Amino acid sequence: MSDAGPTTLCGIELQHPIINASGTFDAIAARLAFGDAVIDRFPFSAYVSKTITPAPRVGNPPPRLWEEPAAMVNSIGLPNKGLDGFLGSDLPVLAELPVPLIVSVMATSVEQFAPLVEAVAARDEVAGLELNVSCPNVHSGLIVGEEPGETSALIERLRPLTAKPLIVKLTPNVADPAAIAIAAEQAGADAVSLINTIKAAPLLADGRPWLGAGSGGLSGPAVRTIALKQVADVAAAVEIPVVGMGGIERGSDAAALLGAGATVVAVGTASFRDPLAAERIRGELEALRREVAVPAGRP
Amino acid sequence: MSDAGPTTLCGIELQHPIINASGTFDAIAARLAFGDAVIDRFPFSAYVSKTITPAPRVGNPPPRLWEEPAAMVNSIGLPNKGLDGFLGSDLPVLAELPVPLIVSVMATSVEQFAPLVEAVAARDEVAGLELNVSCPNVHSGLIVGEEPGETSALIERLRPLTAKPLIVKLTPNVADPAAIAIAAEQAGADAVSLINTIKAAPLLADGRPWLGAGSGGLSGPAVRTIALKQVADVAAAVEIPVVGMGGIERGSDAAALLGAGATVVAVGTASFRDPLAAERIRGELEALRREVAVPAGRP
Amino acid sequence: MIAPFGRRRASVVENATSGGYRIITALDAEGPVPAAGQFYMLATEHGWSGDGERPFLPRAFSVAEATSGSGGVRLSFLLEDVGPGTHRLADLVEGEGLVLTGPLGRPFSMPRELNPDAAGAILVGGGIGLAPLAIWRRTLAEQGIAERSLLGFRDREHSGGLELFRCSEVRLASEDGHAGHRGYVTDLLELMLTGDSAATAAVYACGPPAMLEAVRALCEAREVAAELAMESPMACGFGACFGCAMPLRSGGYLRLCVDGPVVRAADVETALVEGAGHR
Amino acid sequence: MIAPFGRRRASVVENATSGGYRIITALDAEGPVPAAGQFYMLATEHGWSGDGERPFLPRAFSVAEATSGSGGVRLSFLLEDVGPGTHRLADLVEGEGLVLTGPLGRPFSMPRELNPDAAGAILVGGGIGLAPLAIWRRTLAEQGIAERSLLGFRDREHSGGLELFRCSEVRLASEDGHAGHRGYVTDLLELMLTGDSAATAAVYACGPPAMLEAVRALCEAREVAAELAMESPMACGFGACFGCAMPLRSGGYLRLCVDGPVVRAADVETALVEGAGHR
Ligand SMILES: Cc1cc2nc3c(=O)[nH]c(=O)nc-3n(C[C@H](O)[C@H](O)[C@H](O)COP(=O)(O)OP(=O)(O)OC[C@H]3O[C@@H](n4cnc5c(N)ncnc54)[C@H](O)[C@@H]3O)c2cc1C
Ligand SMILES: Cc1cc2nc3c(=O)[nH]c(=O)nc-3n(C[C@H](O)[C@H](O)[C@H](O)COP(=O)(O)OP(=O)(O)OC[C@H]3O[C@@H](n4cnc5c(N)ncnc54)[C@H](O)[C@@H]3O)c2cc1C
Ligand SMILES: Cc1cc2nc3c(=O)[nH]c(=O)nc-3n(C[C@H](O)[C@H](O)[C@H](O)COP(=O)(O)O)c2cc1C
Ligand SMILES: Cc1cc2nc3c(=O)[nH]c(=O)nc-3n(C[C@H](O)[C@H](O)[C@H](O)COP(=O)(O)O)c2cc1C
Ligand code: FES
Ligand code: FES
Repeated sequence: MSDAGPTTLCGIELQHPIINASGTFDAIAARLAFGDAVIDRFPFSAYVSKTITPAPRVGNPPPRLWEEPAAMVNSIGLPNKGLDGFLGSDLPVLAELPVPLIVSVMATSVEQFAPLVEAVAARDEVAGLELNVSCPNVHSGLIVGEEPGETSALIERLRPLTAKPLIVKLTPNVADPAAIAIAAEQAGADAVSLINTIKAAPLLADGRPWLGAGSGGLSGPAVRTIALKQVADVAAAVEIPVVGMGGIERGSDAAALLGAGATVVAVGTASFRDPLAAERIRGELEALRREVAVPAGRP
Repeated sequence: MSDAGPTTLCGIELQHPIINASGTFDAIAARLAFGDAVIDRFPFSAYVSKTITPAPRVGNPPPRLWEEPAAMVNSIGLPNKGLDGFLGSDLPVLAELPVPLIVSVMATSVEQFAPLVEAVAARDEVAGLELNVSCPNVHSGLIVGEEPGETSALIERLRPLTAKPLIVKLTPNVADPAAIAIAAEQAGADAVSLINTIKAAPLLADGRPWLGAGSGGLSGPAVRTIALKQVADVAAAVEIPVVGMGGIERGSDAAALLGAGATVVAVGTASFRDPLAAERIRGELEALRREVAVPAGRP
Repeated sequence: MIAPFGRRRASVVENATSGGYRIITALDAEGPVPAAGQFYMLATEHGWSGDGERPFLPRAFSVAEATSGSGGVRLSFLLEDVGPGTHRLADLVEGEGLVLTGPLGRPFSMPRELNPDAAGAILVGGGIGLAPLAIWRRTLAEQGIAERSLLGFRDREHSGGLELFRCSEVRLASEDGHAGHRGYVTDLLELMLTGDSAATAAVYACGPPAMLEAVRALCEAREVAAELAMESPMACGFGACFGCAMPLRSGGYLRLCVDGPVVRAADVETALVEGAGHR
Repeated sequence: MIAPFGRRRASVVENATSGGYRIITALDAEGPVPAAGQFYMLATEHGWSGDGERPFLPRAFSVAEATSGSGGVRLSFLLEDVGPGTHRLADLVEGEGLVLTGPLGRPFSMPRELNPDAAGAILVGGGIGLAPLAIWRRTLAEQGIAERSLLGFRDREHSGGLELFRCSEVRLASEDGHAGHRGYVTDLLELMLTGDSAATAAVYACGPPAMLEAVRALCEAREVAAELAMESPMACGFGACFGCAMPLRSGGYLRLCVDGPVVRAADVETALVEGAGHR
């Protein structure tokens, strides 16, 4: 297996190791803007949907964006059509993409998570699920992904519901991401993905928050070395594959993540600056492979 | 009290709210490089020493530095002369500075911390102490600053040893910095300071770590919005004053931290790019104050 | 008009001063001819990110003029220097690379689509908001559709781009009175919408939020069909980030980059949105 | 020589090509005249941080020539483009601002301080390492101290700065044989240190780590007093960050920016330090 060629992510066949980060590429909207070129030249080897919740969400009040040097802070608030809207109108269109489909899902309680996972996993168009656990448990009030106990409890409950790969998306806002990853692995997760955005709050000179939601999450090249550290720690702690992301902007960044033990690399914020950033990054990764012997990502 | 004029930090009188971040300005070395101008034009209203440990430390093997967009990663490893070396050779020289002296200290157990704090606090030249708790407890193996319990246990033990201000330096590598700050406050801390550097690891294209120590800490403008978020959360959770820092590069950054509830602002990485960055930042803060009504930091 | 997938390099052929603004013209070899109201995400090929700080993301700009000829499409953008991104773009020199993605977004609709009885088009522009109206009035003129332009400016510093309205019927207003009617451009619109003229009107507006809101309210009161070309912070410009939320009257938000930037005035709750648009 | 506190702006008066290198000359109105072996932390006034990425921190450069005259001190730096910072500096044009802090660090010591019996100075330079030796040989010449320069280069691309050694006794070596002796400059040094000449020698070397290490080992073997001008990553240049650690023979590390960059060869364990110096 070469780190720039075909690979597999817990059973899902991928043409190359570059996928998109959830919520950073809307294939349906991109097709409206760029036409069928999006299909013919799809830059990702798998498509990860924006996070879907049981009920529709309109998202956070504007402003939702702030720019920082080599970074951005967003407080989008997971706007989405909800489970029914997604299955009814989006899924059929996403099924036309030339790559496997991974659906990101999130809910605020096990009771809400279970039917969501079941309904999504039941669809043949869906190759795997990413569980966004950076959410509060309405019962305990704790952020699931910040607590090993909460995380394993959730995964243990969801694991029996489907044979399809369950990828747990880890939050970087913890002292020890590896501990959460181990909890997810022991509870039956097929893979983990990281990093999600880092809690941040742009404030004006008078201390007032700029974002409509008050605070948000930092992403982009500025978080790259934080992602490399967390991915390396997690990959060293678990046997299951790791989807690495966070500030990937160049082929050398992707190579470093693969070298750190990631099986697949996800491109997020870079796609905002260039819709075809992932294609460029993959090209740079291949070129790099010819120069230095970049170690292959773990299958 | 104006946010660009005189202020006080738990009893320590300061001419203005800009101090240095520990380990980012060596007043003794600066005096060798720049002469007495360092004294005559000292840019900080208090001087915070590099962290002192009970025994001397040589620090980490090189390379110790990595550069990122609008940021840097360091793995210095707290080189210092140890308690005796500091008291004997550095303290007398630092006493000549025109501002109050705050000494940063760190140890890996309560048993080691106590005599260190006592010895440093006993010196008249010392106005206050900053407790660097981003260190492992050799007994529990836990990083003190990452656990509310470990933090309060340590502070409770150290609090009775001196009447001088104890400032607890918080680590940003936790899910909820406010919880640690509350623990420190309840255990008797006079103030908290944050953020320390964020765990990060620059890796080469083959996955090998660049830094001699394997990983290090991220600082600079790239972490600014993370610092703003954590300082705002902490200032909202505790009554004791907050020393805010993290990526402060411009007067508007300092104003935002003060607006978020910080009493004083510490400048770190910015001083590497310009030894007089703090003076410029203070000037920009004053100018800003004349424009917008920047809220005063909490006394 | 659909955009080529990915970014491409256009080369700057002119950077001219126009009052308080600049007009940057670049030659886009590949790109299609944009429709009036569409925009591009722009960045400079080099030095995008002055002095270690911003800009990081590309910036959105309405196309103000587009003429296809040998070598490709000549795209002109009217630009006001308000921050690091526009500042760097304003520094562009001939031959430099302008990195662009586009044309993007929903263009203006024909007057008859807005109002079956439309006699023509009334264009209302404020400040830098002249940009999309300039190419729109050209398009209308080419199609022989009557159009009148009402253009307003705060003061001399915040005005420019008038040359883009050559040989069209223009009425001016300025808050400082340096040109035309002393006051708001919406005063001119109000006069124009009196009596039954409202019934045959189709209004197209672009400008600062306060002006757009005045136009929106006026058109709502007079039951005049109108389209507004709006602004909001944008990270991507092609629907990927959901950052460009604009409150909908029907509740929820639309994504201004794909559902706009031209929106039906009746669809939006208000043109005054936190953090969106020019002063 | 003590540096003014803080950064200041010098203006670039020349940017010349010199073989594979560049010689940037700037006029420093305030600054003192540096001592040979000292360095400056440099950044450009604008565009420091190309395209949103690095450089972020200033970069260290040995001063290669310094002449005070009307308007201040003319400082020249010999520069090899190896990455984003040197790349941006290599682009400097006349009149642009060069932001500098310095002179910083410990300069070369006089031959007699190194070796009481020193007959003169032997300067050994490799590649870009010629920089500090150029100003050093001038200083020595002005003081009437005999000096011979042995200069080595990898190949044509990695050579330059020879004009800085005008009217001095120079012997060349090049690995590709394009100039002088085909081989290493340390071969020339070895010949020069044969017999009792070693007893009266004082060696000053600057160049890539491999060359410095060869010089260090040779001088150790022949018991010749030597000073090495070394490199390491530097964030601040004035002792603030402790990032420029150089392993000491006595154990521990020195801070190269304040305890160096010129160090006694006998004090360092090795000149081969991870992440430090040119290829
Ligand atoms: C569809 C569309 C079309 C447009 N057409 C034109 C046009 O034709 N001509 C034209 O001149 N402009 C146009 N604009 C506006 C233009 O995109 C902005 O002026 C530009 O993005 C400003 O970037 P800047 O870096 O210069 O300024 P910024 O610093 O980004 O400032 C712009 C505004 O953003 C806010 N802001 C300040 N700091 C930050 C930060 N760190 N992160 C996020 N926001 C911040 C402030 O409110 C500030 O006033 C258009 C915008 C849109 C959405
Ligand atoms: C005292 C002193 C004097 C010097 N004098 C001269 C001189 O006279 N002339 C001259 O040309 N040079 C001189 N140098 C070297 C010069 O400072 C470096 O070449 C320069 O800093 C390189 O910066 P850059 O951005 O161009 O390259 P960088 O990208 O910084 O690359 C330089 C080296 O740093 C490493 N590196 C790569 N990426 C990173 C990263 N992200 N963060 C940290 N390190 C990285 C690699 O090993 C690379 O080869 C001197 C250095 C010192 C310490
Ligand atoms: C605008 C934006 C929206 C995002 N939406 C989601 C989301 O819906 N679900 C999710 O799991 N992560 C989401 N993320 C996080 C990304 O998937 C990714 O983890 C993070 O941005 C780090 O990668 P990057 O630095 O390459 O962007 C979002 C990030 C951004 C910038
Ligand atoms: C090179 C370097 C050395 C540091 N050394 C210390 C230290 O000895 N003790 C400490 O508490 N913090 C230390 N810090 C952390 C800073 O005090 C500060 O918390 C952090 O750098 C964030 O501020 P900044 O972004 O302005 O640099 C160090 C930071 C840097 C960059
Ligand atoms: S700007 Fe990204 S979705 Fe509109
Ligand atoms: S470079 Fe900062 S201490 Fe030497």
